[in-house]
Amino acid sequence: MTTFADERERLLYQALRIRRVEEHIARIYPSDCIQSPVHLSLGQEAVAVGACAPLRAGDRVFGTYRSHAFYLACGGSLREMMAELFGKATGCAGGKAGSMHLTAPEVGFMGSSAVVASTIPNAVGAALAAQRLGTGAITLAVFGDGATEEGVYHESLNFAALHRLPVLFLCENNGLAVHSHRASRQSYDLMHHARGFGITAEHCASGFDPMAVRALVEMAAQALRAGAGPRFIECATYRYAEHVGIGDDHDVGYRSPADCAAWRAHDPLILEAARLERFEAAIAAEIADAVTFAAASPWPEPDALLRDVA
Amino acid sequence: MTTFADERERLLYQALRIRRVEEHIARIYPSDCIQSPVHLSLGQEAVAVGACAPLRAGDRVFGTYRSHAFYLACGGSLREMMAELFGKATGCAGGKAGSMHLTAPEVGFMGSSAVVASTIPNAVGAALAAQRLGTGAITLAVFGDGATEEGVYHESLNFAALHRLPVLFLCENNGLAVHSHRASRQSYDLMHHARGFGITAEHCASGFDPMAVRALVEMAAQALRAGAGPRFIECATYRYAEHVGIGDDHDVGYRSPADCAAWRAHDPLILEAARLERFEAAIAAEIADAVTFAAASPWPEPDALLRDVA
Amino acid sequence: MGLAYRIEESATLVTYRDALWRTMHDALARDPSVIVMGQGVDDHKGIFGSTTGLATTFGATRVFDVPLAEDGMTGVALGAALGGLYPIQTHIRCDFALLAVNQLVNMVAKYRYMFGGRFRVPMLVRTVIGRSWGQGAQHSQSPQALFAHVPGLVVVLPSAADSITATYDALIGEKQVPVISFEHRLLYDVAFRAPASAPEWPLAPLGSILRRRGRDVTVVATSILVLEALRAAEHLARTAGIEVEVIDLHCASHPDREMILGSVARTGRLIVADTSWCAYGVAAEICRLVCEHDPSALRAPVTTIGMAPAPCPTAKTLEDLFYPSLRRLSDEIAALARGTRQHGIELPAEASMADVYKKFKGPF
Amino acid sequence: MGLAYRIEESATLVTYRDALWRTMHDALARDPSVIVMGQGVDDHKGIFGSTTGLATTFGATRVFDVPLAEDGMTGVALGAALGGLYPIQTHIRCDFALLAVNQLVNMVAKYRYMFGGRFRVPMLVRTVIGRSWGQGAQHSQSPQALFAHVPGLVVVLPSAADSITATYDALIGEKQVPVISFEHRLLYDVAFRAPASAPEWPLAPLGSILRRRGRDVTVVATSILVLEALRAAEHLARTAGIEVEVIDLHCASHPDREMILGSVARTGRLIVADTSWCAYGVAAEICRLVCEHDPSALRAPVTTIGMAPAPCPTAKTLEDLFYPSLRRLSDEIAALARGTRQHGIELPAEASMADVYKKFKGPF
Ligand SMILES: Cc1ncc(C[n+]2csc(CCOP(=O)(O)OP(=O)(O)O)c2C)c(N)n1
Ligand SMILES: Cc1ncc(C[n+]2csc(CCOP(=O)(O)OP(=O)(O)O)c2C)c(N)n1
Ligand SMILES: [Mg+2]
Ligand SMILES: [Mg+2]
Repeated sequence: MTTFADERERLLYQALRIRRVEEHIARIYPSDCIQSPVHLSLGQEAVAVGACAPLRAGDRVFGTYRSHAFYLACGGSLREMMAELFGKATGCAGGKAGSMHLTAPEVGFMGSSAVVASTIPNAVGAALAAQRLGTGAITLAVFGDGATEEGVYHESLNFAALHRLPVLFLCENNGLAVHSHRASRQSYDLMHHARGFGITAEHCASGFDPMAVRALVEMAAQALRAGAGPRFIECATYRYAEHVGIGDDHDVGYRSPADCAAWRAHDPLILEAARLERFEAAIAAEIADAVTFAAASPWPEPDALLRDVA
Repeated sequence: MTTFADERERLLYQALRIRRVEEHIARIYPSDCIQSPVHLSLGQEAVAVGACAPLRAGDRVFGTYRSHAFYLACGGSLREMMAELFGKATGCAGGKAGSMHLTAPEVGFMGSSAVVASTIPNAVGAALAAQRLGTGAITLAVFGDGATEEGVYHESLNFAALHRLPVLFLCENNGLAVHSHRASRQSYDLMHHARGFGITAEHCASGFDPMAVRALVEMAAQALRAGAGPRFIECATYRYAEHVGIGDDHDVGYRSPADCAAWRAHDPLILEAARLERFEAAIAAEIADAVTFAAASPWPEPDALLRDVA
Repeated sequence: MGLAYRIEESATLVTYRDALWRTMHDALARDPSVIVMGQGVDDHKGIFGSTTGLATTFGATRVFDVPLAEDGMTGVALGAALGGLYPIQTHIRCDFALLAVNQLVNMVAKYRYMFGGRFRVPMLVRTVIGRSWGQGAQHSQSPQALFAHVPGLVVVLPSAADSITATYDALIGEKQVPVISFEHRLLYDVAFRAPASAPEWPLAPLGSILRRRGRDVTVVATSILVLEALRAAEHLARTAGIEVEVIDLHCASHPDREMILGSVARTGRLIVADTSWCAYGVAAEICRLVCEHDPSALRAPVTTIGMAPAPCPTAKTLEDLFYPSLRRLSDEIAALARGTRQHGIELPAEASMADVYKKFKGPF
Repeated sequence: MGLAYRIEESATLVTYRDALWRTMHDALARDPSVIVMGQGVDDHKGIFGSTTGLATTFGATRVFDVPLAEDGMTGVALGAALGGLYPIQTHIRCDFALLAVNQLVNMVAKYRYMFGGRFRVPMLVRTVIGRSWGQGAQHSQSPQALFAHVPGLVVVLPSAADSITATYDALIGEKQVPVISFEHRLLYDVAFRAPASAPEWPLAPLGSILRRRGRDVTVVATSILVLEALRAAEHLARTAGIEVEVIDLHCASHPDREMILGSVARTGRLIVADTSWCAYGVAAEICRLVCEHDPSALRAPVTTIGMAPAPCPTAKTLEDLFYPSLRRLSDEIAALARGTRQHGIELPAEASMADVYKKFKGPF
């Protein structure tokens, strides 16, 4: 077992692990061993590890197509994730999900959808179940800034607030939906909008800092467990890679390399690289193991095609 | 031509006319000459006549299944409306629309939908067309309080605000969706919510007063024509009849007769009955004429069944 | 087999509405994880009487009104199902389920498969087909084909009290699959002879149901058209000795192929009568089953009966042309059985279907 | 007739993408009321290259990005159409059109009829069928049947550059009907031999298209499966002398009955190959047309080919089983033509369709 000086180091380690996993995915992607689109969270890892840290057994998380980070932060198996990306029978969904539909219900990661905003009401529903069944569990709805434009977001906030459901709406605001900036898509302020439903909203400007995210989520989780009704947290963050795929697209004109540089200047995984160096070898070994596992795993049997339909 | 002492009297006359039309509909409804559900605006007439008063030729209105009042306030033909309710070929839609889908494009009444909130984005689109084509026209999106719960409302406000479209969102807030009170459906304040999109919002507490509604809409219309972006007006109002149908349902428990009495105590059509008496005969004659017209009109020919499909 | 229908009033009969209310009540009573959610489920009208009083009996946390937000509420139901509840969601018109197609098709239908079988989605979406009178284009549709096209959903159209009881009870008990049901508004007031005991329900809750045996013509029908087919069959048996076999499709997503193909093999003559449009609908699907199996079984072209290929108009005169009728059905069966449109068989005199079934009067 | 396909690279050929870009460009240039709206239409990728640069040429008021709000934006497009614009709306995956089913089915399809013909709804919704690789359950659907079931919508599936040009140009010119189009992602890079002149397009823009004449088997195909059918036909003609007639359905809502029924009457053997599920899909609908007309024309059961009855899995091995393939199509045609599965005809060796068509590599 890896040991950590403190909680911050533990979270940085987790973030680093996610980054290295995704960097490795990018590295092997050209070989076509992963035959599925990948939406990388490079730059956004701290949000996931900070947000999942305060969760307990029984709590649930619903994610998006960009969920490598949350899947791993929840404790999803790296081997099963890699095997899933490879389309193998040993994948977390037996090779039917690919990168966009990761799931690990055994650790509360309930699934992720490639249709933007679609899991938000699902998270609200899971919170309804928890409330009605009195489990004491809370649910995290994770989504991007673009997702808030969908009507179902409005419907979800309203219902959650009406029933004071234990759901935390967590927005990863990277300022972009594919190549569109928020200003060309949104006429509202995210926090002000959420507050309009009577939902307490907080902003985390330093989404690069897992401890900052953790602190806000911890507070919110306490309120949720106390039955105080839904919460909203907006985390500023930054996506280093292109929207989908492994490239860097700072040269195509829709965003500037300067913005990227500014974010990197805050990024603890870069700034504290020396201190984190001691974890690198173990992480690399773990990744190598997962890739080996995935590569060596069998393809799904043909009869899986019609299994679990209805 | 009827002449009026002033604009207020003109509007009261219009409201009275609408009321008498709907009362007549209620009277003849049991005979089954109208074979279509009717959602009466009894009690809500002042909103329609006040809101339509400042409109000009070329402006457009999109309504709901509860649109007798707006159809008539826009200047839609009473004969064609009655014939439409009777399912006759001379109806405003040739007998294909019934009460829920009234239309009179010749006076800017663009249509009405039985699917709650569905015409709201249509109104925004018509405003987009007016803006892009530079017609100077404005568009009214009319909807009830319940409609604001639908996701498409959120999407419509956002898009209209983003593009500063000349659309007025006009909410007839009767506090009810069928038998549900707002508190059991909405966690937000309507005006505060609209303002969250940067939309100027006004409230009209005296929705029984056509001049009050008129004044707010007039102001909003000026701003819209000046290109100041969309506006929102919430008009408090009260529905006297049951949600659908001709009955009064104050006895079934979901609302109290006292509320109704309170509203009636403000209703100028009741308070000023004596003064408005002089219009009654002409209105009655006009209604009788429309009913005669409708009754005497032919049914649609069978070949209308497959006409105008696509 | 041949569970009989009676359109009459009697205390010993069970109405469609009563069957609905009973299944809702019993599910709530039996299983604490069951919730009923929908616009107006807790009001005095209670979804045409099918949920009346249940909020009082079982409490507002289990039977509750929802905002106007069909897509969101379907997503909530799915999430609740994943979280351990059994949600029953209602739409007072099935047309409103069209606002929830994203959740139903992209999420509910796929949640189990897409995640490699790691989840189950036990839920029931109850929707009402809106024919009564003057409902118009948006309150009259019957979109079973849209949902049955998509693997992962179970699509049922109960035609009678017995099919509601058997299907809903079994499904809500089993809790494994997402079901969307299309209940017909005009059936709510119809009283059906109750099966004397449970074992009289002879079939799997998701199969098709052989409602009447006959050697001359096979009619595969859905929803209220099952009743119309049975009425036509009785008329034609009585007046012309034509024996019609009536198959109640019941489960549009999982039709009983053997039953249908076996019947067509025997009669050689097929009519499909569905509550929706024929194109890409039940009519098309049944033709596919026959064509893939053995089209030579058909001794004549198939007759398909459904809504006219247009949106629904409101005028009564057009509406009566728009919807299939007993008269039209009888005429088509007679023509197919006799091999000529000049069959000379007297047709049942009838007013429109709405008049026949509508005990209620007035708006909805 | 028989406009030939070539899957090759050459400057004299027209790609599907180029045809799309050209129709978009020309529509904007020709008619100031045309607008193009959709997520990403103005970005550097421009809907897989079909709108690239148009925002610069025609300005941001005519070609613009929209928020993520499919239902709302469809409603906006409808309103804009009523207000005098001709909106072209894009969805980079047709699966996202499922969020707009309310506007498309309840409003767009009905606006003209429901108001007695007092409005027209001139608009085009362009959507992309998402097969490439590992797209999974929600980026791989092909819901033409859902929309073709509903009267009032025109549903097209262009299989080639010529069908895009003819259809889009004519529709955007005529401006009368709401159209939803399903473009296939894998076709974007395919180059088609351009018709030498306009008159070579022999058919109504909404008809079906006879792509190849043949006496032995009729294949009715949609979208990319038209190309697969043509490849299979060439292979079988060359290796076994089997002559396949290939009908490009093109317009799912308005199939050319005469063409299809005439062909089946001649060949007596029918295969339907569609990009979606067979149940309640194109396969079913074509069977309906035949069954209603003259099932005795069929000398053998119909073969239907489509997606496996499941959501789409991502693993390549499963995906290749999930989608119809050239090999499977060839095998089925051969079996039908020879009347036995042991037809002994050599099948084309092939990698999966994605490999064949995919010049692009990587994510989408
Ligand atoms: C309903 C829907 N519309 C459009 C898309 C295409 N799309 C995929 S990701 C995306 C951007 C979403 O942005 P955001 O929610 O901010 O998430 P991010 O990618 O930035 O993490 C879009 C438009 C989709 N997948 N689903
Ligand atoms: C999308 C949709 N959901 C539900 C309904 C059923 N329904 C008809 S009217 C209505 C209430 C609407 O309330 P509101 O918008 O306040 O308008 P009001 O009837 O009070 O004028 C409902 C729920 C519908 N027609 N459409
Ligand atoms: Mg974003
Ligand atoms: Mg209201």
